[in-house]
Amino acid sequence: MADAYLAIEGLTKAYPGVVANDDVSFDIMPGQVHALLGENGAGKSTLVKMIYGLVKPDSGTMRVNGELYEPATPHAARASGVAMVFQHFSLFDALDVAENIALGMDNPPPMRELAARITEVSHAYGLPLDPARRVGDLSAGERQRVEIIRCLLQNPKLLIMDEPTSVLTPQEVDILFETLRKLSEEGTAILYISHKLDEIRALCEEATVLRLGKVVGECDPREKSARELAEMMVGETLHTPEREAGETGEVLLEVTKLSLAPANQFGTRLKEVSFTLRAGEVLGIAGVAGNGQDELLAALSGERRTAADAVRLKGDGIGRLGPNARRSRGLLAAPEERLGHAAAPEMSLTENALLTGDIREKLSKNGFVGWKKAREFAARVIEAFDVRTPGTETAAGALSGGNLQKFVIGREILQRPDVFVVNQPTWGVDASAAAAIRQAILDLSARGAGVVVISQDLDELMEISDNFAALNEGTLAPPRPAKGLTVDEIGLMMGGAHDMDVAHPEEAHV
Amino acid sequence: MDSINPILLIASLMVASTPILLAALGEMVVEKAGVLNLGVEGMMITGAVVGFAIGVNSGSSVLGFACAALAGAALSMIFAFITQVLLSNQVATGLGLTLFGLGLSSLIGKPYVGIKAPGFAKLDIPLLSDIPVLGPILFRHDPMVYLSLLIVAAVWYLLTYTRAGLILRAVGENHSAAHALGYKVVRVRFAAIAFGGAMAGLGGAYVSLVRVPQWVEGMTAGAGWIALAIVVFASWRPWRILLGAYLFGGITVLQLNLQAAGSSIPVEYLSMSPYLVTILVLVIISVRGNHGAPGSLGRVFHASQ
Amino acid sequence: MIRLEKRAAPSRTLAGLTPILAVIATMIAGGIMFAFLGFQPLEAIRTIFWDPLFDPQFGPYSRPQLLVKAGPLILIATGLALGFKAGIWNIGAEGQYIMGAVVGGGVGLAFYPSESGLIFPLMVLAGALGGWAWAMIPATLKTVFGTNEILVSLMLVYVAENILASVSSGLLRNPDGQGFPGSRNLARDYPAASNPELIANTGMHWGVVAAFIAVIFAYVLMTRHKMGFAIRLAGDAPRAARFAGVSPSRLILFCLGTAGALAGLAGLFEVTGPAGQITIDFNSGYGFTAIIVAFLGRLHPIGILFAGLLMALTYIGGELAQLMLGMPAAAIQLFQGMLLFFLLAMDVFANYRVRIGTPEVTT
Amino acid sequence: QDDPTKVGFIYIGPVGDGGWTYEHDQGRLAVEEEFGDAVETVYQENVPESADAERAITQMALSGADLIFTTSFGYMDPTIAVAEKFPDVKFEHATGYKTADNVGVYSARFYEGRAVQGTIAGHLTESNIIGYIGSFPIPEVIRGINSAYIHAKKVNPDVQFKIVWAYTWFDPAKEADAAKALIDQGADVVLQHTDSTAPQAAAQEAGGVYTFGQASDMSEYAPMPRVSSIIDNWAPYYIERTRAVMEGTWESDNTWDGIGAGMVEIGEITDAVPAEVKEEALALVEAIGSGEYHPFTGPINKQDGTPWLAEGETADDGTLAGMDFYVEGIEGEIPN
Ligand SMILES: Nc1ncnc2c1ncn2[C@@H]1O[C@H](COP(=O)(O)OP(=O)(O)OP(=O)(O)O)[C@@H](O)[C@H]1O
Ligand SMILES: Nc1ncnc2c1ncn2[C@@H]1O[C@H](COP(=O)(O)OP(=O)(O)OP(=O)(O)O)[C@@H](O)[C@H]1O
Ligand SMILES: [Mg+2]
Ligand SMILES: [Mg+2]
Repeated sequence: MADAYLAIEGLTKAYPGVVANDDVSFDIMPGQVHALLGENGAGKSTLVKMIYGLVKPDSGTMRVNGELYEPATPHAARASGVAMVFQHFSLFDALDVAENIALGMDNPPPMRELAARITEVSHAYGLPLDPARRVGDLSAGERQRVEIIRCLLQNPKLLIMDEPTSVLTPQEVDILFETLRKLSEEGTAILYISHKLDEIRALCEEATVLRLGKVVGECDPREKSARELAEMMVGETLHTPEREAGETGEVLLEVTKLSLAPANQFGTRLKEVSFTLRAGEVLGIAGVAGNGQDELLAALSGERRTAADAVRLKGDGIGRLGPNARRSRGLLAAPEERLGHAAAPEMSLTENALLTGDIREKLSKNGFVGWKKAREFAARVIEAFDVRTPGTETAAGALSGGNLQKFVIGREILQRPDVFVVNQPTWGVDASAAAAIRQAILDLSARGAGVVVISQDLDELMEISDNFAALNEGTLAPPRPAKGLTVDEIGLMMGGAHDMDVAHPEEAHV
Repeated sequence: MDSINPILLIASLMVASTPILLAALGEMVVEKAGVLNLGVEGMMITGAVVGFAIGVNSGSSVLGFACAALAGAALSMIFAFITQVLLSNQVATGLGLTLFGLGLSSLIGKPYVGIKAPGFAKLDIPLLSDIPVLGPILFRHDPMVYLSLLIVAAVWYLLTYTRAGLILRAVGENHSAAHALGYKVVRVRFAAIAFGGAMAGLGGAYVSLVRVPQWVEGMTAGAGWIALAIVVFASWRPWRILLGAYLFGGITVLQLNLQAAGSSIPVEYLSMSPYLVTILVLVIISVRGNHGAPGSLGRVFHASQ
Repeated sequence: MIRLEKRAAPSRTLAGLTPILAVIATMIAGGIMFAFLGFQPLEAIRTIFWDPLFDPQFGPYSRPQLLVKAGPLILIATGLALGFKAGIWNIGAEGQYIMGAVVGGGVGLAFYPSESGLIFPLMVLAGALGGWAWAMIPATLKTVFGTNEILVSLMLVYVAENILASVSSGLLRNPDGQGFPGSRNLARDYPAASNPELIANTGMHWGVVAAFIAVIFAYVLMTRHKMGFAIRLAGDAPRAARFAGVSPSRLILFCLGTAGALAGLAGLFEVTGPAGQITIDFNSGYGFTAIIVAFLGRLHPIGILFAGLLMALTYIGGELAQLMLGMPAAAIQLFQGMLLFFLLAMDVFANYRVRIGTPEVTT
Repeated sequence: QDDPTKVGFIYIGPVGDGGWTYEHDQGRLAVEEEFGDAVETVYQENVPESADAERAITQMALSGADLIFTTSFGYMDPTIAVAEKFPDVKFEHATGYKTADNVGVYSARFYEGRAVQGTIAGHLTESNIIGYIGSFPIPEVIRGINSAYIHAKKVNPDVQFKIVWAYTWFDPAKEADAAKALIDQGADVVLQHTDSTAPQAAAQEAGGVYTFGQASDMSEYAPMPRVSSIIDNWAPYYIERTRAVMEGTWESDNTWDGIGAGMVEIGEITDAVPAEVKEEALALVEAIGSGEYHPFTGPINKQDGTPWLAEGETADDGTLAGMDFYVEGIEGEIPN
């Protein structure tokens, strides 16, 4: 097709032991919103990094408007009109918004002028930003805006977005989509990566599906169901988690007026959080990242101490106890950050099994570690949760994100918790792995445990929770039964659109 | 106890502080770029010997200073190569650099022992230097004292207001993000490390050409370590570096003046006071919350391709 | 194009091999340097690495001296490595070493001229306590205020040196010493306080015994004990350590305290044995050299054992090179610096794969 | 036997320190010059006064040295220990007091030179403030302070001493700071008992301040600020003892020589000193050298006013060797 904005032809990139992109070809038209779909590790990020000049292809060509396009650096890519919002933030906490944006531009105007333009453009697109604020102090949604405005200021011809919505409220997603549609009307092509298939269906007019680095299909996502799309990605039939509506039992966990100062200068303060959790109940806590989720998990896991009675487990005040004392009483947790928090990257899976399994699995005696027992425990987790790894002595950092997540969740669930608190159980995990993890959570609650699931993925929460609450700037809205809640109601519980205006297309002239 | 003349005290503390001021400024820029180079002492002493040798041979202190800066920068490139290209541990490599610099300098310095340094004229600005009080404090120093103050201002301006400074800070704050945006992390760091080396070299040369002035083995006597302490103490801010260096130099000079003035405080306490005060200030700063350390400080950066 | 690819886990074979490669590379580079300085390279290398061990004239004396020199280095480095593993940077071991000697020696001198057999054990205890207490200053400041331990421990070295100068010309000065600074000679003139050679001509004294015990203790701690696991965990992922229930404060107190106590012990054994007395500069920089030994030994107890011996060899060989070849002390210092550089540079091979060219496509 | 006699030296500092170790090394070179191929000298520098000292001395003995000079006080016990193991090797220990059959000691009466300095300083000072940089509060240094003070006071009753303890023998930066502090405090003459030339440079920069070379001549700062110096001249002693070993006549002794024997030399008194002062100083050198005058001759009281030496009485070597008090008139306390 001669009129494609970007034509990709036979692009290949190999990493040791894996071909991340294998002879990938497709076109993006001007003004087209093009989805890139695929399981974790399918090669989506690698592909867009090549387009953005961060990774050099081994072979294959790219053409922009028919001209050969071989960006050596992101600068070159930006010069050709390509802009990118990264899967992981590329922001600098200690710098202010204007400085962060200036860093993403090749010829930024003087700071004062830039600040004015940031204010102007961000309002025009309904994503208001104060250029003088330190990025570390912003909420996740606001940080996302910084990345987007950084791209918009460059008048891109192609905007790449690698999983941009995982940290936004539904209202924020709406505003973002509004913005993207408007851009597309103005002729900007958009390459959009997301695991949220409903979003893809709502937004995109064309989708390219990758599996194991190869293009396995193209379609118009508006014409497919989410399930069909997922099955294209996975190449097999999907299993939906099942749950039997069981009876909930006695109160296991009682949180009363839990307040907590932020751990660091960029943290969020918890304000009088209260809820109860019963045996057999799954409590879903929704909220955009950065609204106190990390703090709530830390206060429940015992990493942060509180007043003794702020957290009561089976009637006992445990607010002053540390993580291991809580584990021995049956309260287990799995934090959001897999590498570096839930697991130590350079350590083997055996050592990572010991990390939380020591107490309940009795892996040590008189302070001395029983490595054989630890290895056996790790092997059981790997077996039970289908963790794909060469063995128990593999370093955690060598596992793919999804496999490590299965290991981390499995490690806790196999310890038969009475109460299980988990933050973002399936963040960035592909559909089949996510289904397995959700099923495990449901099975756990069916066996009479109480589970607190903190997540940004509303579909997930709707699917598995009995009760539903939302965390917004450290305050928890009172839990309500999940059944019958609409997405709009939930969005409002989560803090709505966080002072954003809906874009007014006629005003937006960048 | 006789009185201590504050004017003379300030004037002499400015001279006593200049070597650590220069070295600390350089190290601050290095750390702002996210690199912890503990080899300051080794680079200073190398600067001291090279500056002295060139100064003696050419008769020009200015040339001596220039070559000292080059020598410090050259030595720092060993560190840069091992830590940035071969990705080694920065703490250990920095310590190795100090060891290496001490050995190297005494080898180079053998023929220069006992030789007098070439002169280095003071500015002594005619009318201004006669102003009472301010004259001796502000207008009767050698050019390096003024240059060091100028560099403080320049570093501050550069880091705060220029694009180069912004990129440097970005690299030190979050090297992965800087890399993702297309900045050459390793290249920026090489430049910062070279600047740090040059400044340490200048500081060393100031000791051998102005402050002492002669060449003797090991003559920097721990000044490099003090410079490192001052960077933390200053929370990575240029003007506070100036304050820290002058404070440390001031206490060093003051304790000797107190001794000379016959103070009744025991000598041992006086002579350990600069270190005790440094610890005290470090504690006070950390109580207030020790913010300002660059996010990527001391971490290995490896861009996987 | 040459690229580095991070290995999922460091290669154990290479981690073991690189020190040997580093020594060889240092010999080559050092040889070139020696040639530059006008020495016969092979002769210089032989004098440094061979003569202390096998020369008929020096060997019998130097071999045991290796232990004497390596003992304190190993003892201190073993303690330091615990902290370094956990990301706790105590670079003030020199001060802890001095304070161990001063406190331990001081306790002994207070009982002079007692002949009780309890004196020496008491001194050992006091020495460990002295070093421990000195290390507790940065540890406490770090846990309570979050003060940077690198700088505090370093500043305390200077303070300890001042204290040493003060007590050796004051409080602990030998009353029969004609007013010169320096304590009584504990090794020669005070048998109850002396730390003699245990087996004649082996260089083995209590300090060396302590060093070996420390190595074994550290090895077991790091590989078998939960505390060792906590240390490694905190070094690899501090947040994961907190999640695992490791208290950072306890870890800081433990690591700094242990390192301080071991350094204090080293100081005590040194002033009661090889050095003999507390003098203004009995501390010949062992505390700093031990940092290098710790890294040369890759922070592993067994590695430190070998690194300590290797470092001792270059010191003693260096002294012989000075004596026999007239090589300046500075050349040896440069040589040791090179050794560390080469080892660090070679680390890259253990942690990364070096690839040349673009990777081939495998499916 | 044709083997050259091997003479070894153990140094505390680098031979490049320009002071104490440097002068000992000059002595070594003088030995080489004197005997040519008949001797071989070896040295080891930067030997700490710790366990390393004993090893360095032992290795030197093992390498076949016939005579070993250990040139710092802290080598005393190690020297004795090694000497026990090598009865056929002769040892000479500088500034100590322990001897054995094969261990002799030697030291210099620097206080004789200090008397000359004190005399010149007393005349030269206009502010009547004389600064003194002390290294460590040990008898040798205290002797020097007392000797200088007594003679300065003799020619200038208003003179006052300001003393700074540097706690180092050799740290140029610290010495420079100490000199500057003294000058800031009004001293126009600075005496030093530390070994670097940093104080000379500081005085030169300040202008109008007089100094004296220490350990070596420091003549590069003549004629001003350095107006004279005390030079350690070990060469004659080293040559003599080496010859004794070569001829087989060496015996353990306890040498404490001063100006008379040439071990302490007074460096040239420059023209910055008025002629009559120079004459008076030279006369003092002559009187001390010939033995007709002892710098510590009574009446002298201790600092607290108690009598020490009666009229005409001279100090005995025992008291001098362990001197730990100031004489009357000096202000301040000796740090313990
Ligand atoms: N910088 C790197 N160097 C070497 N290997 C890497 C690097 N980054 C990622 N990998 C490899 O990529 C794999 C995991 O990558 P990543 O964390 O992006 O997960 P993923 O491919 O997205 O999988 P998942 O679906 O499980 O999230 C691991 O096998 C890891 O070895
Ligand atoms: N730097 C790297 N070194 C080695 N292998 C890598 C590297 N980066 C990615 N890979 C591998 O390439 C494959 C594709 O990774 P990529 O990050 O492109 O996946 P993705 O589709 O973006 O996954 P996700 O949905 O989790 O973001 C993965 O299997 C990963 O193991
Ligand atoms: Mg992923
Ligand atoms: Mg991706």
